[in-house]
Amino acid sequence: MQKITREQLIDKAVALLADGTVSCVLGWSKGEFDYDVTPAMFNNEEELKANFVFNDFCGVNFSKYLVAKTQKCEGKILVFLKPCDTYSFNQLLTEHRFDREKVYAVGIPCEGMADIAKVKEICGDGISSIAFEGEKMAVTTLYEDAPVMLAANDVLAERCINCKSKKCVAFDELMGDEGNVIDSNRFDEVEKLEAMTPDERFAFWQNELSRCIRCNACRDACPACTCEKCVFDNPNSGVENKSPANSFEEKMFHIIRAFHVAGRCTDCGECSRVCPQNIPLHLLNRKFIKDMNEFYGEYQAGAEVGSRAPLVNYTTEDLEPGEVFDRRDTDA
Amino acid sequence: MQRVGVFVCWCGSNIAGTVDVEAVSEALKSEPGVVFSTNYQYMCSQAGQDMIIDAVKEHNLTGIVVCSCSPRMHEATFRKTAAAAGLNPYMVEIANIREQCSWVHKDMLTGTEKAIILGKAAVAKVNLNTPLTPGESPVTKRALVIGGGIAGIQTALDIADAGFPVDIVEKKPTIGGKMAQLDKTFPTLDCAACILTPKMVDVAQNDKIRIFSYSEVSEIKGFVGNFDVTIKKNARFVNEDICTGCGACVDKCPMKKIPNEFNLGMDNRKAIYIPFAQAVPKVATIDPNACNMLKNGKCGLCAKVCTAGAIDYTQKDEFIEEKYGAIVVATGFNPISMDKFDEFAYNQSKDVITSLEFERLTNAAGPTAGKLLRPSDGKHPHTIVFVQCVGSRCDACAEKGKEYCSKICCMYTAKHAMLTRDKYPDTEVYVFYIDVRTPGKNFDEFYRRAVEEYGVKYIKGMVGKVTPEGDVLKVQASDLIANKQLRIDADLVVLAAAIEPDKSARPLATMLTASMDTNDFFTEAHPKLRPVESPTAGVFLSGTCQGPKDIPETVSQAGAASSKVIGLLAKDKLTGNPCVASSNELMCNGCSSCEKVCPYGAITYSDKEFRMPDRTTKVRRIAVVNPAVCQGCGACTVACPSGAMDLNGFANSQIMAEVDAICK
Amino acid sequence: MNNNSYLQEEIIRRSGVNPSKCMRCGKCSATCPAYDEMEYHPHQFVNMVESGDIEPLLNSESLYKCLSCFACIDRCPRNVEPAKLVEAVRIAAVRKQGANRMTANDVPRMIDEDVPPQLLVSAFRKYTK
Amino acid sequence: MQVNEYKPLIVAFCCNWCSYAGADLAGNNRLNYPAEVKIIRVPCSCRVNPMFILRAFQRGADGVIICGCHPGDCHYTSGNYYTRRRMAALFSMLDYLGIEKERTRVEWVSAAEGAKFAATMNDFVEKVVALGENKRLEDLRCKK
Amino acid sequence: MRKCSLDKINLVFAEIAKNAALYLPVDQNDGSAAYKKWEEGTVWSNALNTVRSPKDFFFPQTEDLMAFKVEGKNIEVMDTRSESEDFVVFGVRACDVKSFDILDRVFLTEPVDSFYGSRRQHGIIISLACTRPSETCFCKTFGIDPSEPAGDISAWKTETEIFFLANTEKGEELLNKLSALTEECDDSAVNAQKEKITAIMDKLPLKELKTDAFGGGKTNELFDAPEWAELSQSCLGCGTCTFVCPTCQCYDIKDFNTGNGVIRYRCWDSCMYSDFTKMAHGNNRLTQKERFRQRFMHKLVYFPENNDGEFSCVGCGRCLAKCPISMNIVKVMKKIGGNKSE
Repeated sequence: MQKITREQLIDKAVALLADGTVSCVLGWSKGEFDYDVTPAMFNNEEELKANFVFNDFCGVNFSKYLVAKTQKCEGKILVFLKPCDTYSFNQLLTEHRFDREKVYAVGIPCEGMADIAKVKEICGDGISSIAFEGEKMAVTTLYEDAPVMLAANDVLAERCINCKSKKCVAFDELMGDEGNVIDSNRFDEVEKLEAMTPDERFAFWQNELSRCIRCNACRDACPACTCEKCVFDNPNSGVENKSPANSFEEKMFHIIRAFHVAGRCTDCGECSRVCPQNIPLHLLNRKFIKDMNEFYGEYQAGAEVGSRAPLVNYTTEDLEPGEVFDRRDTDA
Repeated sequence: MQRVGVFVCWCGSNIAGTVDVEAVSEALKSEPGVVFSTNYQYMCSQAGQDMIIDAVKEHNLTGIVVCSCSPRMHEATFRKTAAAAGLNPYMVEIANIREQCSWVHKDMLTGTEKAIILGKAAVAKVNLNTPLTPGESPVTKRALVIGGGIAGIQTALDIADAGFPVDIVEKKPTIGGKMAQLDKTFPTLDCAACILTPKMVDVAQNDKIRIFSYSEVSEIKGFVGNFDVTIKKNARFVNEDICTGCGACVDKCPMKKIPNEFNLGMDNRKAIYIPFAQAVPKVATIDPNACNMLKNGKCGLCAKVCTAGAIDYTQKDEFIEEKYGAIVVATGFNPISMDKFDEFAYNQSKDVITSLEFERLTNAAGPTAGKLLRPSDGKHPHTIVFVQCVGSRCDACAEKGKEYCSKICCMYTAKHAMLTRDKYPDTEVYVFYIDVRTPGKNFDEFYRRAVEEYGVKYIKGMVGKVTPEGDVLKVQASDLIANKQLRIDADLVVLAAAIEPDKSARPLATMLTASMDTNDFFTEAHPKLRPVESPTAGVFLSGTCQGPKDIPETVSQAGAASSKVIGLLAKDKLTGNPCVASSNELMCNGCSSCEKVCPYGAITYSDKEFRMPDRTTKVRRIAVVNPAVCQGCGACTVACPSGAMDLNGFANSQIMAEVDAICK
Repeated sequence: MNNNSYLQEEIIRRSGVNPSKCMRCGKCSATCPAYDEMEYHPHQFVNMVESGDIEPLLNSESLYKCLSCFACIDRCPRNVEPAKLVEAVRIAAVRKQGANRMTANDVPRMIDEDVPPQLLVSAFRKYTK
Repeated sequence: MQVNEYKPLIVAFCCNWCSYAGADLAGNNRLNYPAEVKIIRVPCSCRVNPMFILRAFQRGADGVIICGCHPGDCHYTSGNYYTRRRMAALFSMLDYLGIEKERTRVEWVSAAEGAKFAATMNDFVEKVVALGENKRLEDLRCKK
Repeated sequence: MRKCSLDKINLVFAEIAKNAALYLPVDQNDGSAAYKKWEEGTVWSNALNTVRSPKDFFFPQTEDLMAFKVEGKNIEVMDTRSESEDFVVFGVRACDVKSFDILDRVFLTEPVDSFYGSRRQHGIIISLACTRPSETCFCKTFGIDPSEPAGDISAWKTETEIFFLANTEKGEELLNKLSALTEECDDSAVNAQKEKITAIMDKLPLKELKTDAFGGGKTNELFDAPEWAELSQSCLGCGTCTFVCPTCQCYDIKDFNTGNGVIRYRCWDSCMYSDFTKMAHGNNRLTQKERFRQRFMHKLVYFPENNDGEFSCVGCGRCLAKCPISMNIVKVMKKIGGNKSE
């Protein structure tokens, strides 16, 4: 469960609004249920007290919203950034996507966010309430009398299980302790796929990608996808398509999207979180990250502003494309 | 829709022998856009070209496809033909059905089939061609030379000779560079000052040349033909225009113990100083870190004795902005630091010196007035050990020296050894070498003379260790030929330190967006064919900033660079290659990916106000390509995820159309 | 594969040294404090391993003259690391059947108040299979 | 029998300055290579967008090869270094998706290496023929 | 009414699959359910519903309309129709069954969409009453009773048995074919089941959601409501809600150049997309606010206005579950309609 509380965040926001540091607050607004929070702008204490929430379902990465919101808002925007959001925040700054001066960033610690699908897997559908009680959450459903008590680890989202960093890398102010970059096992699943035969890998991805409905949620939620117009929406690009008409177009879209964000993807995991079909899209991005780490040295997009991503960089000693496979074959 | 004419060339039997040209021209007739298709024996002949011109007029063609030899052969020819017919020259596409078809395939059927496909691809591409006009930009007829050593001096003189104004920016108080510090020059042994100082005087007297000494380049903007440069003139606290260089101030200055940079710290100078007698400009400079007046306002002697009234303690750094058409980099070199080579005891004994220090020790204007005396005790050394390749030719992993050969050390060491034996025949001179490299006119002869006539002891091997013991230097070395370990008691050890580019080169390269190699030498546009040009248009390279060089090489490169500059400045306008990148500002989000991969710095950003669909306005950062700088490689087009960046003449849509046509 | 080239590969693999990086400057031999004791000098080790001439090295007393001071490693401009080659050849020699340079029986003879016990221990480790 | 009949479709992107000239030299020297190889001229290998490669596969190509100047010799000084990184990443990704890695290749061919160009194409075509038709990245609509 | 033991359900599936392709919800690796073609060994899912709606069977995401073959400068038009296969969709929930009424109003009124019409003719729907509605369910708001699903055949499931009732001729015919596997029964078990469902329905959190504020004729009142700005402020503009929606029916017609010709196909479009209904002069819904409003105004105002008061939402709750930022029709109805339930 989160260590930082809703009340602490509201107090912070109210104070910053009061002293004029910021003119509005980008935060989470409570929903119909206890888990469906929506990003929203709050303009005053009243709105904050009424609707602001912070709990284990506040997974949305706010960074991308800043691109549009800073253009619209007159004064400074207060934004609460979880560690993984700060990487996206930096990456967007690297790409000059918004004016840093228009944002007051408060870094907040994150204990990992919950995945409602996992909650439902354990407790069943028909959730009538979720209460946060200390280290546990109490889930009441329409079908059971007693609430089910869940520990955070039982329902942690995949991306949080493999959290790469609890350290806020960008902020004007930090609430709570400064965390550390974590030695995560985030590449394990990629390695598992790499260890398969090409036929198995093909079958795996064919099955996953065939579910794609091209709703574009992955793209539209991705903080790295901030093109004015996506090539896949642009009739003049030659690759535009609106639907996954066949298996080629499914692959085309996801390969090119992963390539376009390669070196810029901070591995925030929003793509997989928002996918209505639960396609593990992060495994594509992580493959690029893992490869580039191995080929060209460790690189974490968004770790610092202004860093040069591997694909817009080179050394004269880089390995040859053919050697990529030689290397792996000799490793095997 | 284009109206495309297809012209299939037989190239005598070169094409027609393996490709059924009639079938090709017939097949391409039905391609979309094609309104005319024919074949002819020699398309490139006058008759062939006339045929194209006539067809353009008769059929109102808007695009031309020539199926012929390689575009590397005749693309230019047919572009001219198109222009003669009143078409834009870039409305021509060539299908290479000779080198890449008829000459490599033996079978008529196969050849014809492939020729048709290549023709279709060319038609598909030309259908998407747009008329292109090369951009023009004016040329500022003034050159900037950065660095006032022999490379910069020679470049400036040659450019000025052609009638163009040149400015030299030199960070030291005088021009002259390293050559001014040398004693004699190999292989002729004439004195460096005797050949250099007249050139320095020429520079000073040339009314086309301005010297900004004690100055640095602080900002460079613009592009070939149109550079805007800011030069920072450091305050020297002496009015250059008034100072006569009489030296009265220097005589009176009480601050005497300032290490003299010109003599590499082997003697001292005053707080106000003129680096050496033949300095250009011959004006005094006050060292603000040493001058009492500047540090605490006490003294002011120099101002009192200066009859010209040139001393100005209130002088401030001055920023000068100037426009240039071309920039020559001549930033030169320095010997590397010996700090990492403990085994040679450089930091332990004054009698272990570098070769450049040796130059000063033997120079008549040096700290010993040309007498070879040990720095430690001023005694004449009887045994001298020269060590070559100190810090040169090192493995990159060793992280001590440089990987490259410094090129000049073999020759100057031979020179030093020879001169020593010549002047002091009682001196034992050992030279430890790994290889003696003497490729140059009269170079090997020179080296052999040192051995054969002057009795210099050349030993194949290396010094492993130098230990100062009392007033001798115990040198432990190997002799690989004799397979022995030697121990020599030396009086003086001279290290041929590797040379490296001046430290100012790296930030300068960044300002120029000129590329450098891992050793910080400037990269040339082409290692063989464009050795004096930087890949960044309008930036030229002279001297050791590009790689180790001796004086004659430096001077010839300076001449070459100047002729390139003259060639550029002689033009009133620059005509570019129209096949350059351009950014669609409606799609660009200003992410800077393209800028990062551009080898020429052709991409800049500007904030532009856009009207949004909901009638609000939004300021957005967008990429702008300078067509005069862009060379059209296309790296940016792939770095751009949105496809906002495209390449004229090789547009995404055109290449995809080719792919589609080929893969039908 | 003949024995020599097998040995050569083995020594190169074990030492992790690439002898072809050597530019024959001789600085290793110039710097070696045990030079005069050695039949084959450090630069010759490099050269001979590179040319596959291993047998003479295996049988040479030079193997036991190297002090492992690593001056050659430190000074080599090409990062060749001759001492590691000497070490690798020495291991190859010592690992042969009955080729232990030192046995436990030798140790008491060597005890001397000027010799630090540590030295004997490391020598024993180094010279014994 | 059918295997012998199978003619793959190969798209070769060649940079104008080295590899296209290398291909020309192969022609000058009458060095044979399969006619299934069709060359597209690009200014530099770094002009090759991954989208072109996927497009070629979509449209029925069985192999795509990119040829550029040797590293260090790029006419534009650094273009092929970017190609090298981009394609290493892309090819590795295609392999990760189970697409046969032999269908894609990057080869450095200088203007003097006509023989290398021909040999490279012969070898590449041979490898692709061994794989057979491209099924994993095909678009059936384009085969109708 | 006929019944059959759940032990024999695979025999029923096998019987149906003899004559037509049978599609039914199947559990997938990721824990969600999707319609899959039944074959021996396929296991019927217990999930409440599938992520994608059964709309896909009648109005697939992409559908070829025709093709042009181009040779040189000649063009030939080719028929690409493929919607003539008989099929049965099993396990359709009451809400999704209702969605076909809504789609029918769009596609089967003149001019009839023959592609959709033909698929409707060839398809048989076997519905299934709900047993465990989710908190996201609000079908009742639109007058749908999850215990009384329509369709060609209605079905109810208890712990051990499944009950069938044919509602149409097509359904009757199919049920007759199953007579060997089923037996006639009364409706007491079903009624008990219905009561259970009704009891749960009364506990659902969204039970109070009302449509009173919406319906035909409300355009002027609601169009400029200030709340649209706030509601749409976080919308990403993705198409998730529209693509999982059983009633969204917008499509785009596109040409695909195959190199040898053109395939003209239609594919789902989303009013959330910036190029939705883009015309020569540009787009008439300029910002995400307008696009967002379009979706809900269409479902709650324009559609009922043109369709006898019928709302084009069935309360299936898919968009509630799948919206990346959890903005949905319920929040819109409460905010705009002002009828906060609590």
